[in-house]
Amino acid sequence: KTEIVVTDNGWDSQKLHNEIARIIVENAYDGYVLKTSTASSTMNWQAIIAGDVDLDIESWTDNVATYPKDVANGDIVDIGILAPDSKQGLYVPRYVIEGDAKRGIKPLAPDLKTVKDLAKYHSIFPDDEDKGKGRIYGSIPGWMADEVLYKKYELYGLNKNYNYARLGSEATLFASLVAAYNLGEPWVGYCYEPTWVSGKLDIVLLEDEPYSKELFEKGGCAFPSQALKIVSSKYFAKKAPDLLEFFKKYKTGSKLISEALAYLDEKKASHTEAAKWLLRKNPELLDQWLPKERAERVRAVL
Amino acid sequence: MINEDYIAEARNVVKIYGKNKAEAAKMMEEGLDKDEVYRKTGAAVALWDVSFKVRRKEIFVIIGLSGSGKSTIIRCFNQLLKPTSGTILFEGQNVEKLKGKELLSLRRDKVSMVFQNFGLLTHRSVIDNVAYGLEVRGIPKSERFEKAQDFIKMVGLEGWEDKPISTLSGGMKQRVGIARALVNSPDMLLMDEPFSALDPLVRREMQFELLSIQRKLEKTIIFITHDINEAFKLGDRVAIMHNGRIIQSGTPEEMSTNPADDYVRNFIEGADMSIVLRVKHVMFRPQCIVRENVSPANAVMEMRENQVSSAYAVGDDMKFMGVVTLDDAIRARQEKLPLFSVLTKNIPVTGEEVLIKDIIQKAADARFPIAVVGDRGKLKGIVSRASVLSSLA
Amino acid sequence: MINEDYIAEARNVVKIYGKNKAEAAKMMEEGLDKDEVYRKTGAAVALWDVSFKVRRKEIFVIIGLSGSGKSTIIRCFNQLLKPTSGTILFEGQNVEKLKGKELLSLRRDKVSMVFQNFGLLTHRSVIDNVAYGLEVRGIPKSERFEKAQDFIKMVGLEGWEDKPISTLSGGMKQRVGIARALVNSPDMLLMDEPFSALDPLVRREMQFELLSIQRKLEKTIIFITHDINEAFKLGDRVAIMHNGRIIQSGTPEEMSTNPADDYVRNFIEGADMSIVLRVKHVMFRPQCIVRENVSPANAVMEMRENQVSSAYAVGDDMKFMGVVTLDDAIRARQEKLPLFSVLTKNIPVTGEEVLIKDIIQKAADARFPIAVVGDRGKLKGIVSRASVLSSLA
Amino acid sequence: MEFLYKFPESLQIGSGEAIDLAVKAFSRNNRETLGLIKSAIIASINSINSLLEAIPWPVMILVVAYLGWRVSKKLYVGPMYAAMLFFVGMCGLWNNMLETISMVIVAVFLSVIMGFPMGIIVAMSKRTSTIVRPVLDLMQTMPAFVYLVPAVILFSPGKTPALIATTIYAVVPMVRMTNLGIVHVDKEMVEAASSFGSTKIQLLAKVQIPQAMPSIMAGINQTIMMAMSMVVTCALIGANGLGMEILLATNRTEMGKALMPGIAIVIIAIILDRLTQGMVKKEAVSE
Amino acid sequence: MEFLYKFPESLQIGSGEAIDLAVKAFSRNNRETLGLIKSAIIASINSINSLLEAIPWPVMILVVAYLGWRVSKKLYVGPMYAAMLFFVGMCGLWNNMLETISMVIVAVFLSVIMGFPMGIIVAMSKRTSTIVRPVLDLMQTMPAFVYLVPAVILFSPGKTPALIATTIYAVVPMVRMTNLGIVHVDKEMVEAASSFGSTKIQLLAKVQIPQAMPSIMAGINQTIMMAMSMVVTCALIGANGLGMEILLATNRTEMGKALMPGIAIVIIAIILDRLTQGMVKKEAVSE
Ligand SMILES: Nc1ncnc2c1ncn2[C@@H]1O[C@H](COP(=O)(O)OP(=O)(O)OP(=O)(O)O)[C@@H](O)[C@H]1O
Ligand SMILES: Nc1ncnc2c1ncn2[C@@H]1O[C@H](COP(=O)(O)OP(=O)(O)OP(=O)(O)O)[C@@H](O)[C@H]1O
Ligand SMILES: [Mg+2]
Ligand SMILES: [Mg+2]
Repeated sequence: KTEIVVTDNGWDSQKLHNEIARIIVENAYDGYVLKTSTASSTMNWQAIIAGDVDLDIESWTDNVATYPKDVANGDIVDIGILAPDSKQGLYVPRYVIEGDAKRGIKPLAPDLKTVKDLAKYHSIFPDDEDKGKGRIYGSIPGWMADEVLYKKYELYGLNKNYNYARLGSEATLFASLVAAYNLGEPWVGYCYEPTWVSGKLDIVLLEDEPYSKELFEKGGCAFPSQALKIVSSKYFAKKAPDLLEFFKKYKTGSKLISEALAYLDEKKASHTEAAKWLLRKNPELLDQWLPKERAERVRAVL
Repeated sequence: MINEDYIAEARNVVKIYGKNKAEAAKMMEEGLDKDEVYRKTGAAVALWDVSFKVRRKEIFVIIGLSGSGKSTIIRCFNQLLKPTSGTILFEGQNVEKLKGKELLSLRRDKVSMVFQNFGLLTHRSVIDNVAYGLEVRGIPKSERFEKAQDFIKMVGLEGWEDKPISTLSGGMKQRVGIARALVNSPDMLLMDEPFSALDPLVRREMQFELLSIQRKLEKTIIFITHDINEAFKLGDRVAIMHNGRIIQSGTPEEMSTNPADDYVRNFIEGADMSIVLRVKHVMFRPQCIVRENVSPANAVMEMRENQVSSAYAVGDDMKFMGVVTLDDAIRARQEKLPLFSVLTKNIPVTGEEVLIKDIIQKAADARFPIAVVGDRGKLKGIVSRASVLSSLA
Repeated sequence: MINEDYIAEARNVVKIYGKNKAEAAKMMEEGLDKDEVYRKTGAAVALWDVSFKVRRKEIFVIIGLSGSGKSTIIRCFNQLLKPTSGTILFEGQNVEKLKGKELLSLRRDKVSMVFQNFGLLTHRSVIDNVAYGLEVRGIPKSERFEKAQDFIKMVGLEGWEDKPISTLSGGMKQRVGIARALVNSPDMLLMDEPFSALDPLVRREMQFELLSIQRKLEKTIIFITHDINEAFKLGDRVAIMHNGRIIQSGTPEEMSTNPADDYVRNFIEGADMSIVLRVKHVMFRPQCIVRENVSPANAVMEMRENQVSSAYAVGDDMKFMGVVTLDDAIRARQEKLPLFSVLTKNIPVTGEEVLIKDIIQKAADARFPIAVVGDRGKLKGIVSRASVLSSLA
Repeated sequence: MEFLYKFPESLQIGSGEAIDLAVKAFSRNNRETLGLIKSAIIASINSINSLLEAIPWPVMILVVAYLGWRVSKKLYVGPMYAAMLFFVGMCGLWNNMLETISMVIVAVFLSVIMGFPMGIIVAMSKRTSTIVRPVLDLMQTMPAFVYLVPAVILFSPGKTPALIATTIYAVVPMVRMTNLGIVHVDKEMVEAASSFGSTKIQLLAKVQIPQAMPSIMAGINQTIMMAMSMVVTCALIGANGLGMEILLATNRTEMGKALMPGIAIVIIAIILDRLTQGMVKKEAVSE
Repeated sequence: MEFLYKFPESLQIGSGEAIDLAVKAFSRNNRETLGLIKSAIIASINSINSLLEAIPWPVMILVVAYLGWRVSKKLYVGPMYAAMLFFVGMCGLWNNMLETISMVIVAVFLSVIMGFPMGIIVAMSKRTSTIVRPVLDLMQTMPAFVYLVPAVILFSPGKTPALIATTIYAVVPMVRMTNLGIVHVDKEMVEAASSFGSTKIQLLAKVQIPQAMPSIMAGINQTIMMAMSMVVTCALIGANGLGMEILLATNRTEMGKALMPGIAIVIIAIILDRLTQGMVKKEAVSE
């Protein structure tokens, strides 16, 4: 059987997407098995370029600095758009704005709506390591989002009263959010949806100027609603032309995934179970992605 | 007239290493041998029922072969080792009962030790080693260095004060250990083979120094050696240990006149070999022998070739005739005299079976090595003064 | 008759440690002292212009104090050290020129060494140490163990074959080193203070063994010691080293009769102290003295308290009268005789200034220690046989 | 027979959520204490950092070169160290280097002042040592990732959890080597010193510690190496400096750019190591 | 005066893109060689893994318990090891553990067979040692992150680059300790052995190596510890096993869940260490 290797960069939504894909690839088609390559996103990206890994089903291409170059060189092939509507930007826990009566937290910044508003509130996001200034948690060093955010931080004059704190990994970035949430303390920093954090914690995306291409480069506007892409190595099309057709049509959405992730978290279910649950709950998806007869083969195993 | 003032005492001291101590002790009581006990229980009996008293101001020597327990018993006196049973008394006090400060004060002021393997602090200079005992007593640097200096001088290490220990030869290290113990001016000195690494010249000097210090400052000394000569030379009283027991103790005189058993006798022989060795054991072939009837020129050549200055002359059948010196042979050659006319004839002779003790005087007096002759005056060999005397060591 | 067959030779050997070797050599040539050279250049001259020849089948002994260069010269013979200049010949071949296999074969078959500090392989058992030389020659296990076994027996370590080295006492370790060198049955043995850690009993035995092996198997031996007695006892010829030079060499006889200089004389004194020591140096106070006119009962009590079996009797003014034994005193008490009637009177006496050599015979013959008397027969002390003999060591 | 090759699921235990809750609760209940610790650590690192930043770079290079020469007594060492530091500057990493150094200095300092007495205590009793040895194994092999999250939850991201993680890792060789050194001090020497009436403290100060010095120095060397090897991990929880530069470059797969801070880390490690080794050696001799 | 406090930008050098290009070119030009290396490494790890998986878990627990008892001669050790392994199974980490162990075994094996002769060579000549020492410092402090990307580019993610990174890190203590051990063999002993005509090889095999055994064993211990401490880093480049479990849990800030594989790693480290130490000790004695 032909092995199809997909990336597993460690986050839940991608795992879920991989499992959905596995159910389909292994049941609707003959002669394929799906394997995952578990590693950090950077490492997997290199592996796709080298041809050792075939696909990244949920690729946050906007965060890959070399993405445009790699596509231009032909090292990476865009196959399709998995979800058009994922969001990223600066988030705060909802209780910072609205308070939380149950936990006895008073609203600290009731008027905080936009990124620009942050300038006024630096004292409620204090940086322990530099008294008197506030702290904004940036994105992951090396991601595009981080470069843009940092420009924004300078452009909006936040650098006067804030320090821009970078954490080296998502794990620690999320841990800092969880830590603050646990204490009911204010926190402002980068996050994205869909992810298990946004599913689990009640956080609010701060508004910004509407997206425009020129402004965005300088950090002057909101992140576009990002498209999560499916990308492949340059060898994939030859290796599995029939699968290519499926992956071109494979599409989910932020809402769908968030639901499934919530199910995953509440039921302590495995990703496979969550994938099956999602396909059962939304039977129309299979028809959108697959020819009828193949879709039936999948339904048979759900 | 009799000095019955005891400063220290060991009372039925037993020291057993390993497990099964109780069992081992029982077997020993039943009269089993130490080695047997070891084989059966795995416990090593280092000391068994050792008792002795040390008089104030005496040198008490403990001798015995390697492994007989000498180091073990001496270590009990300053509590470096705790006896398995039995008591050690110092000034009437049970040393084992001393606690904290009392023990520190015993070690700081009353008892100092010289270690068999030196036990020097290799990271310190000579003077810092010697002054160590004073340092732990909190004596200020200038004062302790001054005192240490005196004793460094005494052991002949002047000029080496600031040298690191690693640059010293074995003998020098041992002397540092001696100075370190003396500088504390303790009431009692424990010396574990303190002179073993010294060459004979220095050793004699150190023995002399020790004796004069002891007489002058009236110290009590427990002294360990495996050299019976040293024991008899230094000891007011001597105890012989064997397999963890004391076999006999007494003055050197008593010991040599009334050895308690064969083991002791054998040991003492070491000091007095002249009564067991015979001439045949120490004689050797003369370097150069000439026939009485060769020409003097011939004799001269022979001696020159052998690089000796005298030759033993023999007649027919190797009959010993006398000694000819190089000078005499040369004279004979010049004056054309026959060789036999210049022979020195009054050479003492002896027989192969004669006891060494009976020729000591002869050998000591003789100008030439004594000739050893067999029946019909046949030259068997010669015995030099050196070989006689060295056989006694 | 004269054996002129040389097996090994040192020719003008110089060994300098440290930098500035050339400079140091120049200074030495100018006649400066070794210590001075060290102070000026920092180079330590361990050997300077050492030349000697070793005859086949002789025991050639090198003596000298610590640091005189003995170990350094002996190490040149098997190329453990390379001389700074000069040549070492073995069987007429320049040892330094030997390469690879030739050097291995020299070390494996021709020359074996006993090390001053034993140099045993602590991770191996006794027999594996002894068999090491055979092992590196590729001799199969059973054969080499058999041979090793013989020599282990010879040095008296039977039963210890499988013990680890760490459980041996110093003397036993040394004997392992000796067995290891002998098992190779080399033509020449280099022995660096091989007997220094042995106690006197074992030492005498080992000396005897060495002599008999040497005579039987006709080995050549270079033997280092700092004990002049041992040197004279074992050596066919002896060389004395001092400060890296050979001061004198010759037969023991020549050496003791014609010492080259004061240093040698001083060294040899070590073997023959009887000509320098006087009675006052070795005498001691008698353990028990009784007045001639006390009652026998009193004398008995005195002796019992001192735990001795004889007492020295004195008259007025401490005039020496004789010796009374315990038995005689008891007899006198029973028979109600006065004490003086049971005195043993033919006790040899001597004076304080008398040379030891003149009383050796007396002391060796005497039943009781000799009495030392001053003017008007005053008892000054006593001299026991043991103390006389031990003073000679 | 399947069950022989798969550990039965029925025997498996839960996911340890209790621990998560406990950590979180602990963090809520001890905010002030944790805050105090945090500010102390941050203050110390920052003060060293400001100190280092107050030194003009040419002065720092000269000082290091001088110390290198003093300590090694070799002429080429001074210029070599200067060149190495200059290279770090040329890579544009001077200030990152200062940040990393201040962090490492505090971690090494803490490791030494905690590890040294711990090593001594462990050496004093065999029982302590049987307990402590597996704990050291744990500290050395428990992946930093496991306690990074709790550290972040307790101390929030930044230098504090970074320092704690580094110290946990770097203290181990100090304890091990101090222990080893003291345990192996010649028994004869200890005995001799005792026989002259040394108290336990005197024995330690005058005999055991001086004798254990080579081993203790090897401990300091390994402590520095371990602290340096944690620099990137620290960057993961928000400690700036060279580690962050490496993460930045790595996430962009810029190998050449990652190599430069990597080399800077090696340079710092080597210089720090050689200087401390030299100074300790000197002190040990002069004492 | 600003320029005194900021390293001048004019002196700074480029970003080292040349290196990136070189690595990529190398990777393209040597695909086959690299592929061979890769398959060899993967085959060896996998074969050990299948071997381990072929052992029923109760058997493995019993074997380890037996070995533990044999090696330590203490009765409680066997049940203790069994309980520890059982705990790993109870955490649901049995197969992850096997994967990690096969990886670590290969890494430790490679480290030992490379580090041991390297340590010997370094000990033989002083000049080699002055060159090798900074290289070892480099291998120990150069953050794995720096060479992870090149390793992935050359070998693609998975066990191969993980093994290489682990080996680079773990080989260092083996070299250091072997060197240390051999250098410190008693000079007298070496001299004595030479005097009986030992060849260099005989000297090594019969004297120096046996004498250096305690130090070599400490090297093996540290090699195991270092290899275990790289497990999580390896997971970053795609080596499955316990490290991956930690990453997964950490990414979701599940501390309790991360702790379990963390403990499993410690358990493996301790058991591996104690067993190898015991076996080496025995062999050294029996030899
Ligand atoms: N720690 C120990 N464990 C077991 N046995 C010991 C220990 N220390 C000493 N022994 C044993 O005790 C006995 C006496 O040893 P000790 O050191 O007192 O001998 P020694 O008379 O001083 O010998 P030497 O002349 O060699 O110094 C020896 O048989 C030795 O094997
Ligand atoms: N490696 C070395 N470096 C410098 N000097 C040395 C070295 N080895 C020996 N020496 C010096 O060479 C001289 C001779 O040493 P050697 O070991 O030959 O003396 P020795 O006669 O054997 O003394 P001992 O009786 O103590 O064994 C000594 O002064 C010593 O200090
Ligand atoms: Mg002893
Ligand atoms: Mg010597």
